[in-house]
Amino acid sequence: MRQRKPTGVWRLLGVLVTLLLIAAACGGDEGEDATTQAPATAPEPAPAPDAPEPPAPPATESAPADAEPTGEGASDDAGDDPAASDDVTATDDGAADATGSITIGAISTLDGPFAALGDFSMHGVKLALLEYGGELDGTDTRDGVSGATVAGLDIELVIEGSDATPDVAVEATRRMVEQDGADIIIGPLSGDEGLALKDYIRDFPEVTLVNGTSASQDLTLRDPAPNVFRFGGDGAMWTFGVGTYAYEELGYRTIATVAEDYSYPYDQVGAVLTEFCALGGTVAERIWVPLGTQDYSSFVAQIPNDVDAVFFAMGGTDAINFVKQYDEFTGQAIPLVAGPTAVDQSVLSELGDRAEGLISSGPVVDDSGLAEFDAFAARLDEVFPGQTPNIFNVYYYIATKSALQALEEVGGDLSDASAAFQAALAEQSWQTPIGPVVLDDNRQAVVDMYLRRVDGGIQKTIETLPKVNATLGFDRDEYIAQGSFSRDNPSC
Amino acid sequence: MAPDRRTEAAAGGAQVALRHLAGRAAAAAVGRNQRRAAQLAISGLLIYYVTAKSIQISDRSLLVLLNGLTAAALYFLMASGFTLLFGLVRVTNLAHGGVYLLGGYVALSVQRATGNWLAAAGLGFLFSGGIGILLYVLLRRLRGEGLRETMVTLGAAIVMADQALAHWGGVPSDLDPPAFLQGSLPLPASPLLYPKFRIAVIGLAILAGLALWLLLYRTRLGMVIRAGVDDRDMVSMAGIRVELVFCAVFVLAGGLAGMAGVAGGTYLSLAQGEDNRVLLASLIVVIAGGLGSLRGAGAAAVLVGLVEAFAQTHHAILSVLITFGTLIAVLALRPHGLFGRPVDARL
Amino acid sequence: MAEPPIGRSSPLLDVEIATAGYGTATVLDSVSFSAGVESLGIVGRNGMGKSTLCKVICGLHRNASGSVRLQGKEILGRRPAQIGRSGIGYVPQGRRIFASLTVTEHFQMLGPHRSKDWPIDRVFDLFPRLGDRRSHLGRHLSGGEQQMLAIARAVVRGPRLLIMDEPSEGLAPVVVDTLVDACLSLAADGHMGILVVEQNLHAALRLTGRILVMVRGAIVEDMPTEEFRNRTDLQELHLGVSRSDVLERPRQDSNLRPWT
Amino acid sequence: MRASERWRRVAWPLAAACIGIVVVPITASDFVLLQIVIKSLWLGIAGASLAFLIGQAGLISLGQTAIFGTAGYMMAILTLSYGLNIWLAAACAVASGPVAGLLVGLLSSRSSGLYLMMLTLAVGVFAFFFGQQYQPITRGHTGFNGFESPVIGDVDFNERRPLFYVTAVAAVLIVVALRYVAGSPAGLAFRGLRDNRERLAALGYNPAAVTVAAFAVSGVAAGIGGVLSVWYNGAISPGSIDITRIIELLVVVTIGGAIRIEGAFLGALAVTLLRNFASDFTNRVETLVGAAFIIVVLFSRHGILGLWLEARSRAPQVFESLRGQLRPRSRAAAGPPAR
Repeated sequence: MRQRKPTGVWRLLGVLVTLLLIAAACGGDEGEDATTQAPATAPEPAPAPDAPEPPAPPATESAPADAEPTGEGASDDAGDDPAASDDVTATDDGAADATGSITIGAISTLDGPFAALGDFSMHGVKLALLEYGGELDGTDTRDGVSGATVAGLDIELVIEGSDATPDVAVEATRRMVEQDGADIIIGPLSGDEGLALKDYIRDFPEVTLVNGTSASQDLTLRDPAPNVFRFGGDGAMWTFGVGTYAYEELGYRTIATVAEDYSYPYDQVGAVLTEFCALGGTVAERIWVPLGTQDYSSFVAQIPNDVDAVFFAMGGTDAINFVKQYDEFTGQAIPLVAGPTAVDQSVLSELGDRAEGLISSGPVVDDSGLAEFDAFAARLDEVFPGQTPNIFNVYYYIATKSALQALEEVGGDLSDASAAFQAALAEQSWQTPIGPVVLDDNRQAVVDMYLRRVDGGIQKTIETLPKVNATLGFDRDEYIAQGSFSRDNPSC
Repeated sequence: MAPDRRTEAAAGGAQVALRHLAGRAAAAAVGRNQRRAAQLAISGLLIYYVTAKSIQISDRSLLVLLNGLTAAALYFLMASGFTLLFGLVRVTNLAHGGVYLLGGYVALSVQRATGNWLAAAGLGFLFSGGIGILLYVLLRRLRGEGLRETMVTLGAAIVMADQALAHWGGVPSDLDPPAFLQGSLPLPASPLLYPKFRIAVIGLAILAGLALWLLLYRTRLGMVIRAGVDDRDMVSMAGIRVELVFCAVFVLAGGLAGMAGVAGGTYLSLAQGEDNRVLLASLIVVIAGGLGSLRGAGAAAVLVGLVEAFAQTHHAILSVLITFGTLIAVLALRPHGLFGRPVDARL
Repeated sequence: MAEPPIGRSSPLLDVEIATAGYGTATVLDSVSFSAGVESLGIVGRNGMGKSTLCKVICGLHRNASGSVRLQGKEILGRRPAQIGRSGIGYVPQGRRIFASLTVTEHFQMLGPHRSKDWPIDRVFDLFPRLGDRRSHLGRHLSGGEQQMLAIARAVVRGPRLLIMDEPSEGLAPVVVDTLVDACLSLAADGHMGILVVEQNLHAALRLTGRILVMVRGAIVEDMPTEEFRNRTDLQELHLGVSRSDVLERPRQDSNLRPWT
Repeated sequence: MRASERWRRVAWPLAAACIGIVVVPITASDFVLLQIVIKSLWLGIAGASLAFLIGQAGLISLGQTAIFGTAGYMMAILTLSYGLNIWLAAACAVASGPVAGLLVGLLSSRSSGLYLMMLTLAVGVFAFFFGQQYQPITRGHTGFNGFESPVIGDVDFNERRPLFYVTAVAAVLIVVALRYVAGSPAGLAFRGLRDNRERLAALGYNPAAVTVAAFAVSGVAAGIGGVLSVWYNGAISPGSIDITRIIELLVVVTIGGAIRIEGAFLGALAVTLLRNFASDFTNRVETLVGAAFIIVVLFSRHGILGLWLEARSRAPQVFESLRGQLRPRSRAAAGPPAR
């Protein structure tokens, strides 16, 4: 008698599941067009600016565009697209593509521990699109922007989230590239995601990846991909100048470092130590904290009593926990020097008074006085009330805007594997909210960094460090030869 | 001077403990109880190792001990409710971490609105208790089907985490401790301090433990709960509406998790992913201690907390491996945990 | 309400189970019998469905269809707590006393559910052993003590019908005798019916007035115990008890009076 | 008659699978083929190892990601760190699956039920942390990137269709093999473990040995799943075996239904579809996934597969007469007494 009750619900569930399966089948149907038509049209000269390129596996999105020459294909499409009810984006995209549109896919960490940073990133993307006539679809992070145009072409924004793991990032990106037909990808947020996406996107030369905030050096430093661009710094560049400042200005001779145990903090610690040790400083202890640790008390306890300062490199929750606990356990007896994201504006308000006076280096300061920065800050607050500039919204903004500017310059021409567009993108040189940017041969930005101090809850400039490059001013070959930073590299 | 004396005392204590253990291990070996001998030998080595290490940086050993106890306190708050719930209702509540997070977040909202930590803690406790009722209702019709109940709580955990993200966003945040628990106390013979609130958390866990003990061993409800842990069908057959007791335990477990969320949200912080982390820790504690055993939860909380603190201090990089390795070893040697009896944990 | 007279005319328990089982396996198939305020025994080999029958009556096994009425009220499909309150006491197979409660707590935990007729001293008069061990935990009791506790736990609620599943299982003959005596004295005042499932034929023969034989989920024989005692053919057929088994234990005819 | 019935039972699904292998790559788009079909297949293979443990042996293991990860890491380490021949590496990696399964089984051999679940959870989490922290072997948090699948002549397994054929054939083989094991005397012992550990012991089996054997068998499937996941992702990192993946595997098997091995593939497909397309309907994908999961579990004992079986058993007389064995159950469920 217990099994009797839920019959109705069961039936409903059955219907739901069936619908799902039908939806899946339709996805397949839609694909059928792509696979059967793509070979037929591939040899033809590209009829539309955004036509697919022969070497790449045909992207689903291109199917409708391809279909134009053959009436049969077009009618097929007309018949099938409505059926693909499970995938509204793809349908819209297909329709828009016929009249000429460009799809931008934005990926950031919308789930998991870095979800807040994902929100910030998307603010930056949307802000750039708003400058091109777009309007917000809604207030949620996953709500897109519609109506933006560049060179007369509509810009579609597709938003995907990951949870900061490479596998999920690749799948999300694959969805944007192959399902939604994204031409340009903005993102991702974290370092290892960036490396994974570099490998993926290399196989799609016509798609362009403009990095968000992934700060892995090897995104551009070693084995770069021709269609990957970074308009910001990497983890080491963001930390540039701190080691020297600590040695020369602050007079520290021995330091300890506390950092999360993965590649991004390795880069930060590596950059600090490279400078600091070159000047004659020594590192007494390198403490690596496993990711996912919340209670830093036992790690604070390992800091030797006799060091001059402690450099810490962390992000988000970890930074908050560390600073708070360091304060509680030591009363800040030994001064702290911070990594760039540990005192990023995105966590400053949560750090509160404890962050006052912390020295760090980084790309974003609040008092640079640049007109572009003030305009950006004002606009950000206007569109997303209460938001202030931080590394995530600024970088995603710069990435998106650079792409849009390059698109404008080439008139939205993405033919020939986006060759013209990528060339224009590589030539982008403009005054961003955080200073001028130009790209080097690896499509890696050379940008200004700032030595900064937390003062009154904002980052104030100590010194502007102009034109920091990917090798921190060292000889390129030597710098690359010393290998990726790791737990014990550099070995000073 | 002082450290030396403490070192000596510690060494002496360890020696006594070791001699005792060695004796028992030998006795067990003579008595052909090889497993027991192996267990004793392993614990002996562990004690020896820990002592040796704590002498090594002796001005930090008190701190490490306190850290271990603080962690243990948080784990105990989580684990006690979890173990009661499992013991009585046979539900492996994988949403326990979600309750922790939501309890903490509700308290955070209340504190932001009122500025009062105690009010925040109280409401966090009540809210989590309310979630306990919701879970109870959700699981009612699956009673007795352990695996399906577990799966439903897993689904609930996924929903809770996402709802927490939707309502409180991903920005990590923390509660401010009440004024009288702000600041730190100096640690003797060490340049380091110890935050008052952490000590209060240890106190809170001890209080909660005492209250639970009184409830379980000094009231009729407690008798019914214990009887239900042993055999809930027989409690039903005694005419007692065991469902009401179940509901009460759901509320209690939820409330305890919420309290842990408030405490953890104050001395650590609240963020996405915390639910899984805390859930994992409390699962470890509950299982290592033995399902349904309050005493076991207490002992295992202390064990896990201390092992974690020592491992983090002395082998930072491999600390998590040591913690989980210990758990695996405990469970492989004692499949029902330290204090567990072979209860029917069939799913 | 007047006490129903002893006998089968006004059944205390009326069972008509169509089927019961686990998943797709049927364990009980068309079981139907009535019991008055009498002492009724169910015998049969292992796996014939006797324990399942007890559980179905008590509401502990819910995959069953048909009807079970206690004093005319349908109880099949009710929750065990309701069934317990409506007047059934259950002494399960394997005793299942509360391992972590003391003997006294077994009675205290019942609170208002304990019958006023059963002050704790009366329990200890019935089972003096339990009185000696009143502050011991359930898990520290011997098998016989545990069985006494299980019976006492069911009885102190003042049930109309006491269901016992294999009460003599795993106990020494001497202990079994003690238990049987206690049960006989319990039933002596004629207020309580007893339904006992037994493998131990001796205990069953001593304790009951009527015997049902269960084979593969169905009742195949129903006769007074006196009659069954002499039907060694049936005993052999349905229980696999050979004549020598029965004779193994010296007969104490004075004790072998049927319960009436 | 029995033989023919048995044959029919095997033949239909096998024929369906063969048709699927032929038809799917023709009809599905590249994206659907890779991200839905192949993903579901390898996730299903990993799930099948768990479905086998749960459905056949009653062992709810959360340590399958450890086995899966061992094989995956083995694949990556042997080729990327040691430059071993890719086929040799693949063979070693697949072989490491049952070995890892054996180890997990040995650790859990004395546990059962919930304790086993938790012990294996600890093993799974240990594997994750090992991957994350023990850098000399595992390269830490970053893990291995840039894995290239093998190429034989013109057949490049980095391409989607070859990868599909490999994965699909592996999936079919695994289903056949696991069903074969389930039908063999060993399968009887496994079910004995599931239904009644004590009785199994009374029958002269050693439950611990049976547990270890079940884990080793499941390790084969998990190992193959792990290797294929590396071929699919071209990478492996601790993120591939973290706690969310542990949970995902459990969700896959539960949604699909562990009652049969095939349920895992159904569950994998459902989860993959949800993850890929749910964001078109809602901004709160995870809530949707969680809620869908709760609903399936609440209303079906054996996931989607259970719904299907139930629907079939309720279907008109035609089916009723064909599947007589389901009748007692529906009669038992016929409900309250007539009077």
